[in-house]
Amino acid sequence: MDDYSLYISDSLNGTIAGIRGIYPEIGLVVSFLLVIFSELFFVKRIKQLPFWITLISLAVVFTLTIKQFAIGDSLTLYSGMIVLQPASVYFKLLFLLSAILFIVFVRNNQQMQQHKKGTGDLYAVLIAVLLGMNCMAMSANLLMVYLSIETVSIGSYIMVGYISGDGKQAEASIKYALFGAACSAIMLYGISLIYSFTGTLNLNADLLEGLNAIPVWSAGLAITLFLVGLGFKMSFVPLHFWSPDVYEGAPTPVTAFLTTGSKIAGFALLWRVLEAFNSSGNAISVYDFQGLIGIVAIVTMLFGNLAAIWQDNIKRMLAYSSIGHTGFLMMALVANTAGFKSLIFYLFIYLLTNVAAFMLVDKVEQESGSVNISTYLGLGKSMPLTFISLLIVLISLTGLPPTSGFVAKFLVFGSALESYKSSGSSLILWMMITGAVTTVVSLFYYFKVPLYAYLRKTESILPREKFDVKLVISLVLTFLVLIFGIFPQVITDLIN
Amino acid sequence: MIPLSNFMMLSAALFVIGLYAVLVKRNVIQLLIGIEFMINAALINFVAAGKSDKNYMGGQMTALFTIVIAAASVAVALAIILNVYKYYKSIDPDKLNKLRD
Amino acid sequence: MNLLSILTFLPLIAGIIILVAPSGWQKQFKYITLAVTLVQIAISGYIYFHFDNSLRGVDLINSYQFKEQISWIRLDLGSMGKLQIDYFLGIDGLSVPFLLLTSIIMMVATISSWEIKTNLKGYFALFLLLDTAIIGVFCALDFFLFYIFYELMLLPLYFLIGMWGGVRREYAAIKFFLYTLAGSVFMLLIMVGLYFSVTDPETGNHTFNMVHMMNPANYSGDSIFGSLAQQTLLGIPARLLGFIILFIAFAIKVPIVPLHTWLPDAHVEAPTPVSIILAGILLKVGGYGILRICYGIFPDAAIHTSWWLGLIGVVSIVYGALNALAQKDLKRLIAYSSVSHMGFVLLGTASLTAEGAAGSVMQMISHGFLSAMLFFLVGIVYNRVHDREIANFRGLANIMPQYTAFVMIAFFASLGLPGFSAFIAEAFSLIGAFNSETVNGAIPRWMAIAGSVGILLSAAYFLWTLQRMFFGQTRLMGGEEWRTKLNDLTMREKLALAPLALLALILGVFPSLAFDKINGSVLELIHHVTGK
Amino acid sequence: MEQHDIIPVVSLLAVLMPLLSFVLCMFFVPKSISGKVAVSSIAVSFIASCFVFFKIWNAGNIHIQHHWFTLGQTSWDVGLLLNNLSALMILLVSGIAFLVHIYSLAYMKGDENIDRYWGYLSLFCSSMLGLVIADNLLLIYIFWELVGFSSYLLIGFWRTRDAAVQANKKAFIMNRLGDLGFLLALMILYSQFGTLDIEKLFGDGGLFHLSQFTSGEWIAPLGHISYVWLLVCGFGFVFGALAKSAQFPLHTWLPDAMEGPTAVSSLIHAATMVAAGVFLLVRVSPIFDSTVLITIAVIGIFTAFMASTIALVQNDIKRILAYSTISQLGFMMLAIGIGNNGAAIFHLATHAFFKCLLFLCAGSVIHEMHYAKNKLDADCDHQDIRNMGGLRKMMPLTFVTMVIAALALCGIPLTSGYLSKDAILISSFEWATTRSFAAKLIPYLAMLTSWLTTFYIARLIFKVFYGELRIQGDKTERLIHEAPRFMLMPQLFLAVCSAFFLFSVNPLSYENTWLLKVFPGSVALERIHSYHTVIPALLNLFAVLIIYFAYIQYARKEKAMFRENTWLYNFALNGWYFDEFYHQAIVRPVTYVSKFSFSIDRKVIDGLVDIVGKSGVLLSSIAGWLDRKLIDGFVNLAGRAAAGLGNFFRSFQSGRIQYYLAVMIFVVLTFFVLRYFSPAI
Repeated sequence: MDDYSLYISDSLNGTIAGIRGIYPEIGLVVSFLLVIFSELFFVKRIKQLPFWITLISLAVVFTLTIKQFAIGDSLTLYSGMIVLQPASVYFKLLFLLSAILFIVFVRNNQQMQQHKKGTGDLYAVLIAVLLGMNCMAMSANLLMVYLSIETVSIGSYIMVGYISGDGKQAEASIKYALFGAACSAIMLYGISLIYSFTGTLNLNADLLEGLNAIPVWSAGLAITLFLVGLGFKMSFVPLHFWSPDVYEGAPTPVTAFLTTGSKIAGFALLWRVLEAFNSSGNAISVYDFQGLIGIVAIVTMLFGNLAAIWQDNIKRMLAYSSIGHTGFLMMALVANTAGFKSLIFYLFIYLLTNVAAFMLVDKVEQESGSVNISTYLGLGKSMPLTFISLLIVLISLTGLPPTSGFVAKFLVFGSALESYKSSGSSLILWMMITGAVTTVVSLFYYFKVPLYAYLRKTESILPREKFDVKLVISLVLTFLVLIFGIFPQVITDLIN
Repeated sequence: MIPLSNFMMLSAALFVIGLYAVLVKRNVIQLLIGIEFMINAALINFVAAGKSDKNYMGGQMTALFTIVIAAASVAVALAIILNVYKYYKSIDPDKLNKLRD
Repeated sequence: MNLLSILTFLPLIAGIIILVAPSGWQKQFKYITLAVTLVQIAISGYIYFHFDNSLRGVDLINSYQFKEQISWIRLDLGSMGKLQIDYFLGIDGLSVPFLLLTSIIMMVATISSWEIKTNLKGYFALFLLLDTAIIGVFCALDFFLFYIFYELMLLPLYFLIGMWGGVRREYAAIKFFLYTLAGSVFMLLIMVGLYFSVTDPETGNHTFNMVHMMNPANYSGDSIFGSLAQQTLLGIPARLLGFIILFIAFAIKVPIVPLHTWLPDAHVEAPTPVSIILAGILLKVGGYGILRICYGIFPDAAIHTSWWLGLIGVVSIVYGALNALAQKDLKRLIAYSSVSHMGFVLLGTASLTAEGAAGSVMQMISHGFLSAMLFFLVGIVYNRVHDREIANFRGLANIMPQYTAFVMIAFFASLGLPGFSAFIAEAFSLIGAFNSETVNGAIPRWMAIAGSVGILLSAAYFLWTLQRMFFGQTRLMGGEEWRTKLNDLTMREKLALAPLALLALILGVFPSLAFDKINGSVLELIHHVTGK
Repeated sequence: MEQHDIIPVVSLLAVLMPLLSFVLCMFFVPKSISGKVAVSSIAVSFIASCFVFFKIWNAGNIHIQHHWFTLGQTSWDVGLLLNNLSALMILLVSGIAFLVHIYSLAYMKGDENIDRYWGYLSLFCSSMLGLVIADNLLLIYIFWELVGFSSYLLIGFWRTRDAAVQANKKAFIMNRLGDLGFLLALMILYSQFGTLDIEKLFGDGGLFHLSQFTSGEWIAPLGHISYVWLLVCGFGFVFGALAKSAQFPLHTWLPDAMEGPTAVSSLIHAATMVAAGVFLLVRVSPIFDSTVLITIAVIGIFTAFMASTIALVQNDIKRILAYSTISQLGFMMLAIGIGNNGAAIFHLATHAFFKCLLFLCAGSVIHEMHYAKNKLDADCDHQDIRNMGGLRKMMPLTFVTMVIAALALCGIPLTSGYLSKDAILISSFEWATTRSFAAKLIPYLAMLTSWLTTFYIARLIFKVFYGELRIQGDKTERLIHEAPRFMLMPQLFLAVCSAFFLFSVNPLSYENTWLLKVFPGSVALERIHSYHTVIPALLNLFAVLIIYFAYIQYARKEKAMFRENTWLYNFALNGWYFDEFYHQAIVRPVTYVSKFSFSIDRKVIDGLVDIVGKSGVLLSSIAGWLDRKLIDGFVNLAGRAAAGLGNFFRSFQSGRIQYYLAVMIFVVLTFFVLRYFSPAI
């Protein structure tokens, strides 16, 4: 037994030393407890207390995360379980931003506020999911990867099924849960295979040697199965089936959070895995990640944009469009180091645009009760502000110049071209061409909204537009989307 | 002593059985059971491989965590199934297709 | 504050004022827009007459005039170096005539917008946004800025055609948008490729400055579009592929034959003022783009492909004219005649001779005035009786004599009657095309001969229409009711038509007014492309 | 201002006065005094051209230029070139125009849009005068088309008449076709010499003479191209001239152009505009080589012969004169073809006078017949000679002047026609002596044509002025009376001009006419004395016989020698079916091709684009119904185009969770197998 005593003291010292690196996570845990506590005892007296506590705690965590920039280059903690890099700090900031926007959205969402169970629990679950995402951004160990993915997934199953107002939400949550569970089971099996082949769980050099030693197809099988779990979070092509149904069924604020928060988490994890593999020796010999991502990106872009043409339900259309954007983003991943800045910029703009889009869609649904694009007849005139900002957001999603969407796409194209110059593989060329073609196709279904709202008239009386907080927030977001299009350096100087 | 590959064969067989159950069963709960089979297959692998990895006990630790998480996900899944039954009055996955293209 | 910036952003400010103004002011919007266009005419007139003809522009950066260069975006992209985008405006011989043309056509379009009755606030705001975008396209010398204005043109046009257009307006609007966007998205790829290949001599980091892109010294050795690297993309030499893609993007706007099918639909469905702008200026953006960007940045590829460009030009002329001959709807006939007349532009440009290129620029200016006049005339009849079928009218001359006089001026001017600007333009485009085989062997002689057939065909369809619609005994499809409605020109309409007719005449009799401004730049462009 | 500078200013005045009157008549001057404005302006320009003529004739050329615009390196100038040819033409054109203006005062009195008539007429005069004195070929081309445009306006003056509107469109398009040839020739010259200035090109020591023609190559200062292009350039000018002077392939527009007022026909389609073609050929004559000259001669004589056969059987008085003009122009072309430019210009001048006179007399006759028809309100065509007859007694003066003109046309001695026609015939005989047998045919054909001319003009005179008035209705009281004073004066003046003394002292030999001495022939013809006496004698002898024969035939009405409905008669009546041939051969196929190309445009290209771009707008409703059908199928066939592809992707979303998992695993496994076990990737 005594041979273990050597380790205990070391690992104890390691844990104590590691605390210094995970202040934001600790903050999240404390706020998680606070929210549950306030939900149980104080909600009778002050109805919105959980909301305010969550908001304040998120603000505190935000400042703690910004402090983390000071740690300089990467810092491995807890004997290789997690590693803290500036890249993961950026991702953490994006998660926090999407969480804050989610809370504000929930606060102004009629469906959520009228729910008899109240929204206190939702905030608690959100904080748990946020914690999981932070771990995803920092994980360096396969166990840590599995743990963080599972926390985020289980949390989001609950969020999707939170209201279960009608059959749709229940169906969405069951589909999400089953698909998610199956995928994580496959991923777990993949990890177990890797573990049994290499004997180690840490994403480092000796894992790679282990994989080199075994026959190439078995390493390939293990890694492919492992990537299935990852794909579920990012919902690229083979793993995308759940997203249209879940996004349509889930309550709009949750859909907004899923399309932005959990997708960015997926990218953060993929970035982490790629970075780990590439930095410790060349991973090409083991598994051709570039080729895989390239092909998957092309297919995802094509699928997302082409399928979206037929959609009449606005949320389903936005779901397909987010699949399309995933494909486009993977083009930035292919350019590995060069692409990081364009990846973060694109994610940030994608976050703002998507949340604004969902908020506006929710406002239209709330006031005119129409969810399908074909029922948007003539709303352009009766709800001018909403539809002008929705138009600008859609233009940004298409990627037309005055908006920041164009600058984002431009930077991704730039990084892809840069990687083409260094690697010269024609796959990247085909990716860029698909990117261009799908942008044109995307114009068509994004412009169905102004087509119905402005170009078509209707005789029925139309609702007046109510000026409320949600409209203000979406206007601010739209303004930001426009301003970052004209002065993008405000953001890019922050990322380095 | 029994070589590691035998264990891997066993876990692979268990994994495939679980996968079969997931794909074919007409009952959501049986589907969950299938998923549990797949997770257990992974557990076998972990524990079997963990024997050789002396110092970090990686395998055992992962197995413990996985059991806990599997329990959590099943709990959530069952709660959701309960909710689905309230509306669809059936738990046949093929019936749950209101949300489609 | 530089004149060009005022000229560009004045309409935008006015547009914002209109948006903010209470929607009760329906009548004032018209007058605000008219005032803006008049101010624009004053400014562009001032610029036109203070333009120094000796300065050549094109690829010599310091010989551009009214320049304004402010650093706009400085992104630090880590390993990819610093992204440098400047707000760089400037004009030379190629773009100065278009400024004046745009302001005049905008004024005429405003006058013709008196007929728009619904949702005036939205209409005039979009109208002014379009105005800003067009002026911006002609002044921008930074490729990124050019691209932003180029795309900004599409949005207002989509809504102008879509909301105020004819029966199939949605189909026409989305078709127009998809066509142009398809071309411009691939242009974006080339722009990115060019950006990474060119370094700014002063600051050393990558740049979008078009004029730097024109001189091969700025291309770094291993760059994609570097002339000495001879890189190939998908098997085709990179520079040639770049030229082809940029050419296709602008050819859609010109339009050339295979890519022209959006023009008749867009014109037929667009309201009169929009189709005036569409025909008067938008087609010229394509021609200007080919001259400034395709020929400026890829001169070597331009020489290789000049044979094909000439062929496309000839095909456009003949095919457009034949189609015009077969039309039953007057507006569609004029749309196809625009395709045919723009074929001359392409033929003249492909000839790479001084006469050819100057002829093509002159053709763009003269076609600008004449097609605006033609569409305005069609609009007059359409607003009165809501019908454009040629067969439904006969002997209009007897009931609308003044209208017939203007129609005859417009028809004879566009078919190239000497004394009007179209004759000078078409004659010199053809002379340049014919001459090019001796000068630089760019395009063979038979193309000039085939092109001249276009003049004959245009005479045929214009006169046939004149004879069917205007002469002979008066027999109208709508009978008496139409006869009462078809009253002669009002003062407003005459006010819009007279300047256009006068300008076509003045340019025809004194072409030096335009040629003096164009000559310097055209010679420099020819020298830049062919080295002669 | 010293002597030398006044002349160009005066000639410029001559050109610009009608232009001023065009502007005044069209826009500013009221209808009533527009006539006076037009006549006074043409009067001023006539006086000016007389002054210029007497100053320039045989006294050296004047050539002044002014900078018009610079294009690229070449600077284009606009200027005046006054040499013998232009002096003569400017005098001829303004003289005849002046007479026709006076004539029109009476002829067009009472027409409701008379101001437009005067405007168009003045525009025509100014552009014709401009054409004559322009100094570079581009300027000539500009005035050339303006002349065509004003003839378009004048032919279609009565625009309510459908025939007139068809005719002017046809005239303009045919002229435009000719202009293509002209433009092509310009292009060739410009690409070879870099300038279009006549003086620089063809003047003595001009650029054209520097070019050598060795081994099929045409080496010129700017470039060298194959010799063929010299022929093409020559034929280009010829093609332009053929269209304008209504020669063989492009002549069908002239008879239709008779729809315009007779005054217009007399000025434009008899004297001036149609002569422009001949003028151009003479202006650029150095460029023609032997093959081009031969073609001009052949076309000329063939047109002459064809037109005269058609004129034989026409019944409309104006159409007879139209075909006669075509025939006489054929003679001029023949003169140019055989190299005797002088004879061509001489015949042009004389023809201008007597043909204009013929038209004016015809105009008076029609004017009176029209007046009579209205009084009797008979519905017969007042231009058809079969309805006329016996006007000798009622319109004596017109009769006399018309007879003089007819004599001049036949070439009877003592008339100017005799001199110019003989000049052409004799020099054609002299030309033919050295040529091959086929070439010898031409002079004999020319002789035959002149006899045919004599016959049809005699037929016209006897049918119109002899026998009784054949108009329906009671012819008791005096219907027709002499033409008004304003119409008679020009007729008398022109009759005087048709006599011989205006051109040469000796009425019988053409050699010493003052006009011929100035124009050197391009091909030196040595003089064969015998021809000079035998041919005129032979010619006139037969001419008199034919006149007598016609007299018996038509004046005395014995027996109709020609049966009316023979095949040959109908063939000639319909103008050798050229009109129908052109309509079938050119007009219908062009409209067919254009309809075909439009259908391509709509079906193929648009269709193709739509299929590619068809992402939902048009197909959405149909595809929506199909889509619901497919949703339950497990395996969906590969979609159609982009819309179809979207459909295909979308149909995977069947909503069933197990189906999702199955497809997902299927895709992952296939990817894995393909990746590792197939040689493909």
